[in-house]
Amino acid sequence: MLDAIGVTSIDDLFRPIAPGLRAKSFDLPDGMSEFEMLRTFQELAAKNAQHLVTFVGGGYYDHLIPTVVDHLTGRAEFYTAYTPYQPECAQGTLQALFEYQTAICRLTGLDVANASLYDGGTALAEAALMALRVTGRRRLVIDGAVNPFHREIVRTYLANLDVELLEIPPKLGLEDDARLRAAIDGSVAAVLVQNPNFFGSVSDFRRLADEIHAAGGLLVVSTYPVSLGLVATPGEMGADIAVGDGQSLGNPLSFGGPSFGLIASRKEFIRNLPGRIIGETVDRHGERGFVLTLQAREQHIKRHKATSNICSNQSLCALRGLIFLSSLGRQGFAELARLNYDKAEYAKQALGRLSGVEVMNGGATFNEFTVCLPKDAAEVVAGLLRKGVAAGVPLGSYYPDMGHCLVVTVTEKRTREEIDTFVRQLEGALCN
Amino acid sequence: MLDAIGVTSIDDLFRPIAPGLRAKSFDLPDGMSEFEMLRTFQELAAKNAQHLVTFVGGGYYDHLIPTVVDHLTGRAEFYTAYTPYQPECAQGTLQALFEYQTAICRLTGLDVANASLYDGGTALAEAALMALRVTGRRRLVIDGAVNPFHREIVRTYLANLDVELLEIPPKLGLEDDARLRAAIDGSVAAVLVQNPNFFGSVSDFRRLADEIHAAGGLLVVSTYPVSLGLVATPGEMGADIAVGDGQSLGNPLSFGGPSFGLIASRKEFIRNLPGRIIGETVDRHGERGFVLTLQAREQHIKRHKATSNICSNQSLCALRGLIFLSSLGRQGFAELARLNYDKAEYAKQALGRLSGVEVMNGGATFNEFTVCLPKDAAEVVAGLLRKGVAAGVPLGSYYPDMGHCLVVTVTEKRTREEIDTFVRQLEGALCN
Amino acid sequence: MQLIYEQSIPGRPGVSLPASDVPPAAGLSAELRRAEAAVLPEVSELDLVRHFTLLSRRNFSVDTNFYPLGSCTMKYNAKAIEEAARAFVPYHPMVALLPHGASYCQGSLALAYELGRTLTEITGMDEVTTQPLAGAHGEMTGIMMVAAYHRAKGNKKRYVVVPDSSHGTNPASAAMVGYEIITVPTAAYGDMDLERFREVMTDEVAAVMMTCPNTLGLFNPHIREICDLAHDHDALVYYDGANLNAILGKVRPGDVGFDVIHVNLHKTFGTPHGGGGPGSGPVGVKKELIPFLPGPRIVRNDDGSYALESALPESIGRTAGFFGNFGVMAKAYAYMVMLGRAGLIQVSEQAVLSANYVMSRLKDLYELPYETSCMHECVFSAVRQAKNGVHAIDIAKFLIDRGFHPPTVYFPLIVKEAIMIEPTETESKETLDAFIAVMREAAELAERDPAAFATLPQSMPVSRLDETKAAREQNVCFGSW
Amino acid sequence: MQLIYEQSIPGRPGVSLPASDVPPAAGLSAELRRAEAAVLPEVSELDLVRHFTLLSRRNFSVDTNFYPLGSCTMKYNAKAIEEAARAFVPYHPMVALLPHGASYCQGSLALAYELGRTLTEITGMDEVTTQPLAGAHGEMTGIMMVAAYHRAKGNKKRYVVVPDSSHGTNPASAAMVGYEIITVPTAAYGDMDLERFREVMTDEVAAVMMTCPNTLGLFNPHIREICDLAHDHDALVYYDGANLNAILGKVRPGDVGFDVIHVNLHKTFGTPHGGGGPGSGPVGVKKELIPFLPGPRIVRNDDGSYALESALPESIGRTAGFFGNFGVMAKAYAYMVMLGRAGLIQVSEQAVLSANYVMSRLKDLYELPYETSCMHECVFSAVRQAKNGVHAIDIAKFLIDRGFHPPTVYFPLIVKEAIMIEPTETESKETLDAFIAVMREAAELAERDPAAFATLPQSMPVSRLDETKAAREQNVCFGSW
Repeated sequence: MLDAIGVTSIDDLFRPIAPGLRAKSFDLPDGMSEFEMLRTFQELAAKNAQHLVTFVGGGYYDHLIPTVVDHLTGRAEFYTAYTPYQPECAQGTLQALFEYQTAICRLTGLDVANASLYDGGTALAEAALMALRVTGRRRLVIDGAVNPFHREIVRTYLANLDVELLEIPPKLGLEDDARLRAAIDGSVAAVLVQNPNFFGSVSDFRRLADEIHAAGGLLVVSTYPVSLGLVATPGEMGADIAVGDGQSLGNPLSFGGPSFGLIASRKEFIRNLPGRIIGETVDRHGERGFVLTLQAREQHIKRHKATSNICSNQSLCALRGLIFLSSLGRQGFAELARLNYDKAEYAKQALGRLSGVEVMNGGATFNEFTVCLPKDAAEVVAGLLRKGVAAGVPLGSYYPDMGHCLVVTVTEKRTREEIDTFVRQLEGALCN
Repeated sequence: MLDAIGVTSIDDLFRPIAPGLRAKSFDLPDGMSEFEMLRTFQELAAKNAQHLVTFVGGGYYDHLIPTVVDHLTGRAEFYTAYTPYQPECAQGTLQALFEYQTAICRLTGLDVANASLYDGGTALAEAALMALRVTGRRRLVIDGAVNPFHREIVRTYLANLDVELLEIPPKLGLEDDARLRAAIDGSVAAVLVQNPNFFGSVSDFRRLADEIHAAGGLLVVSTYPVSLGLVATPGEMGADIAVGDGQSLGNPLSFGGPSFGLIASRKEFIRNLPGRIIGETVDRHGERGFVLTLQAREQHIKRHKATSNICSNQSLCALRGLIFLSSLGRQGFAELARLNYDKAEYAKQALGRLSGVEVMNGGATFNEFTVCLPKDAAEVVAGLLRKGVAAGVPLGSYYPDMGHCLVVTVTEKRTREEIDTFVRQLEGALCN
Repeated sequence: MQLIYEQSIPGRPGVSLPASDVPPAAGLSAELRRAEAAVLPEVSELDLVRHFTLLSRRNFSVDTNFYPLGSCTMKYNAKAIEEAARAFVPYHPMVALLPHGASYCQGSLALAYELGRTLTEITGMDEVTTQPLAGAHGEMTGIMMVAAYHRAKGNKKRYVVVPDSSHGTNPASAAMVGYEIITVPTAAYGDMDLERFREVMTDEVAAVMMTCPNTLGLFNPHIREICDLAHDHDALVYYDGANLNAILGKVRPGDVGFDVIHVNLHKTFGTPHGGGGPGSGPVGVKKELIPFLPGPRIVRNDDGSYALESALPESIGRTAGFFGNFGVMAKAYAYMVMLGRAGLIQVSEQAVLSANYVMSRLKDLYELPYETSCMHECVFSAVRQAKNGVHAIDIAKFLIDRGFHPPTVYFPLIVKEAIMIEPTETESKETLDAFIAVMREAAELAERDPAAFATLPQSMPVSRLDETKAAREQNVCFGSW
Repeated sequence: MQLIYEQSIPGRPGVSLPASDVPPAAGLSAELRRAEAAVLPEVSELDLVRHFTLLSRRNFSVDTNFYPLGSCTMKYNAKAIEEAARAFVPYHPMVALLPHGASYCQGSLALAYELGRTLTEITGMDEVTTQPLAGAHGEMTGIMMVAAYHRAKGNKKRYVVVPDSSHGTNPASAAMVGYEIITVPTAAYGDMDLERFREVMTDEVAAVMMTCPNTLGLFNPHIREICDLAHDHDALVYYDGANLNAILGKVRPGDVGFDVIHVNLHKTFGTPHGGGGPGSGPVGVKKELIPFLPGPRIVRNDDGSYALESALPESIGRTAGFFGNFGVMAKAYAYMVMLGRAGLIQVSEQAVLSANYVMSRLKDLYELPYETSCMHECVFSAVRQAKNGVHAIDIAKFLIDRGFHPPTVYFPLIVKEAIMIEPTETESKETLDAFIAVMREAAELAERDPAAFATLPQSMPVSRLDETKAAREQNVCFGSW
């Protein structure tokens, strides 16, 4: 090969790089075989606590994943392909993502969806930016009951822009959107809410939707997709844009990633959607096929005028979501939501019966709920961790006046026995 | 569907079965979802002792398996296909098995190989039957140093046939084929030996080959394929038929199965090979393709006159073997053998230095060897098992006069640290 | 496509091994060393992956194509059972055979034992060995036990009787055990001719081997009579379990009078076929044969623990290395656990329904040699098409081009131009309808343009292959080495 | 091929869930319940598996095809790294954020931390955040830190400068942070025009974003000068790591003067692209930017344990949910651990060798807009072929029919009829030669019979697709629901 190039050594090829620019250090260990590497990794993983029984959520959920999801997503042709820029040899990815978009539309009750964003929090930030573009306004109202991490991401995204973000402190225990509605005026681009919210409460946002629409703004609903097997959709609630984190749809916990962000909107906003969109079309012979469409919104064409800078998305995770939803099917997915609902209700009632423990949510909840303890929740959680149970998310770090509150998550994976044990453990922790 | 058939219920379809023939019982548990099943299985597996450090072999070996082996064998098109009876839509399996046959020929130094048998022991039995067919004789001589399980399988296979099987007791410590050679006469169809033998000894069988050939019989060599990265091949030794267990070529321990039996022979015996054989040919356009060939030897054509009753073989395990060998490659496979050799030599020397411990093998060994202890070996092994180490195979159950002997296996997976610890543990066990 | 050997570049490294942590030992002497390293492929990991990935795509398989092979039960293989079996991958079988070793393998032993118990209930037998590694291996093991039984009783037996519709493995397995074979023809009603059977049934018969439903997909109404007749001569009756998928929960061979049975876990119990194996062929026996079961046997102690029993004086001995194709057994057991009682019954009901549906929708165009309601498979004959020169094999190639794996067309030998269809319970009605449509299309084309079949298939990587050349040249290993 | 929705049969059950072990709770009130269950596919598991298995086969991929996409580094993805990442699948990220939770996640935190340390050494930076989820996300995160830096110093900045050869994400990311963009043209020598750069470089410039080697595959000889010039105006210099595969162990952006860098783990460090993601885009910074890193930060205590630091008053805040695309990070770290120092250097050497080899073998037939020795990729132009009416996209379709994924043909925008080839270090010479042969064949056909390209590709499931129709009709969701 060197001969063909006309050089005598590989070093010659690096000659354009002046000696003064060369690396001053490259102090890395020697390589190892895959067997040694795997042993190292397994030893490392073993340093994590094993077999914690987990009642924590906070945006990431411990759900069952049918074996087919791994099996099918692992197909090399999906796994090792790139972005489907050459559609004729990428129909696999393209059709799958079209099917994914369809699933997201049907879940959220909205018209159009993209082919995925990074995660739930960044999807909310993108929705905020999208609402600003659509309305041309510079003010946003966000419910304090939105996941605090997601709110922080929105703040980060908006920090350098000339935009005002109004955070409405949550009113735990009395899910009332009055304070949100009070913040609406003709300058508000959108109200951003979450359903079920960070405390687990399920709300009816129809009145809020009507009022923000009347004021010329949009309603953005961040949703937890498993709840959509049971709970009224963002579309039914009147949302213009829905977002969410797709992790719970067939993506493992994996210490926080990768998952995917879903986004859907009313049809009229399609040109303002960020990220890739797959569209149906036909080929020269009239055969159905799928392509990346409306690419003129995207960075590789529009550069700094693009709707977003996103390029790589989370395709494979979205594919997992599609396969997950397809494997459960219409009934199975509804059943999954119901299982989550029933198990959490069981736990909520059991915890609510403990002396000194108060369930804070005034109305309905879905698979998580907030209890107030007679003690500092952080201490209780730390104590229970030592017993092998992750009891929930103590709220003190996120809502300084809620130091005794704890958000408890119960998915379909928690058995009645685990719940009963947990209730006893918590009771014990409160006695000490 | 019932309408199309013209019946009103599924029960109608079972009407040909008289009520008196119906099942008297079918008392099985209710079914469960895959998630509950997997939990059950994981709990069951956890009842096995975890993390035993293993120095046992006895025909099954704890070797490294490159990740690609699982990945590629898991391709659904290989995994869920049937026997390649329709060659046009089975070229994947057919070409892979042709490549496998080639690998086996090259490993063993023989001309032809089949597409796999069940395991090493049944392959030896098939080789014995094959030798009887080839020579038309009714006597076989088998070395007592052949794996006792394999000898038992040969005995079982021959038990109902009018064949004499002469077992020559092994002479541990002095690998001398004199007694085998003394048993040869003009009535012997074949001598069956193993190399390395059950005690780990590597032998030169050239003289034995010459003498059995001179007497008109065959030499059958059972081999441990990993040794063929280093040790002279059955072909070089003059064998007419080679067999072996393919487990160590990329098949996991899996509590004893599935693995595969390999068999290869000199070209002239091809019509007497048992099992499926893949042959190269061309299609109508002259393109290369592969088919099942010489099927007239097989049971589905020849019925009771077939060379064997085998139908299902161990294709997928043979494919694992091929991918394993291809992933290591020529040099890597030689290196693997060398690692096994070196580690076992290290352990052999270390154990040999222990007071009262004697290495029994007189000559060379490959990755296992036999030590004589100053105590009953079964007791020592039972004691060390409690400490988490499987110290080797005590010989008392198989050779009543060798109750103090232990076959120790050391593969490339055992680290020096594990070996050193084991040596200390054994030393400790001998002191008590 | 190139062979992996043709892509090999001498010196190119593959997967690397851990560096040695022990000193190099003195080598083997020259006469014990191989002269040259085996010429294995030398390819990069990428080229290896690409080769086998592309190679895999040259196969039809259940996961990509409807695969209605008769007598093979190509049902869907649930992916969860793979995960289940993976849990048992790390365990060494020899540990169980060490002194007190069984206590270190309680999970694995429990699985094998409970699988056996489940199979006894499903088949109506008294005891099961999981040791046989495939169906034919099970047959041989079963007939060896028959031989041991007769030997123990001092019976002088010489023959094994099989119907002419039987699988080739039946006579082949009996021959492996030293028996001579008597083949009984099939009567016009599609089952073994009862009169002819009576004629051959003598005291010299060791066993009768039956498949029921048989390979024509028919349930033999005389099956109990046949068992009784055999027993009258102290002959044992062997049940070939290849077609067990038809009768789960409906009929138990043990109840009917069978003495020995093998079960194909890879057919009835949903484990993948892997391009021809591995299978697993556990054998069930009635009480009288228990002493002859191969060893070591897995037993359950009174305290609920599991142990190995090796002192079995009357055992036929080992027929395989350890406890059977354990990985396959684990998958099959996972399948049974998931389906449970009702699920297994539904398997057979749905399988029989599907086969009858296909039969009912094709019988106007294809000849039914034995017209009756079938069980889980149906056998047509292409004799009508063959008159135009279109043979069963031609129809098979037509199907390949349409994305369907052909039914079995070389078997059963007693049906000319056989087309043996087993749709299985896991295929949807939509798939069956699509298959039926293409079968009907083939029949119409055979009328309209029979010559069109000659060049099929056209959509595969290769067209029809020259099998004669393959058999003549016997090129079974690449190149010289 | 049918959509999965078109195969759906109402009422058909899919994968079953565990039965509930708790009593059914009182339901939600009507206004909180969805009116109708979402119309998701209702297919059997077999039909599901067959659908997605067949669908997968309608893709080209690295494991099946050479994929020489420029700027994308489609190298082989070792299977062992998947196994490595699997070890970390069960762990919940929130546990780390619970009181004292870090001590329950020491393995995961160690991995993320050590990956970061490795990246600082590779890039010559002082600190790394692994939080960004993709390259563009890293760019945005990096520019946000730049903005925070200037804000903290009271600098008034308005512009970000990019060369016209830059990736579209560079200006798009800067715009997300509120900057205006100044684009500098490329000079005839193939790099950003230094004179023009000097003209735009004022005190109002916040950052200069450079790709080096740039998207033409060329290493900018003035790179230090550019950094110095920027620094003179207290502008920071951003290194787009997309092309890092060219210079591992050869150049460290931190040594040259860059202040911020993002690394595409899915390009340089061998993790699979998954049809467009997930990627991972860690960002490295020099000391002066450390206070602005997103939180929570993973730190190493003196006792060797790992902890989270959340009290970061100057931090830009979270840019993503947790600690990044951890699964991708684990794979990339596994890749680095396997290759080690020498292996990573060899990566770049081999990648550059391959690109130069392809360039040298094709430059007689294809125009080289900037002729020089290239780094890890080379950019041709099909202008010569375009004269005959054969455009770069036509050559791309020719390649598809021959089993090669086309090079990048829509980028860089500054090259007409661009053909951007990045062969990567994992492809063998034999594959490169086969690709070269087909590229030469295309050039010859473009001379001989240019019209032949119009109907390509012909071997794919679909021929050329009507993109205008797609954009017009905006059919992005199946059916009405």
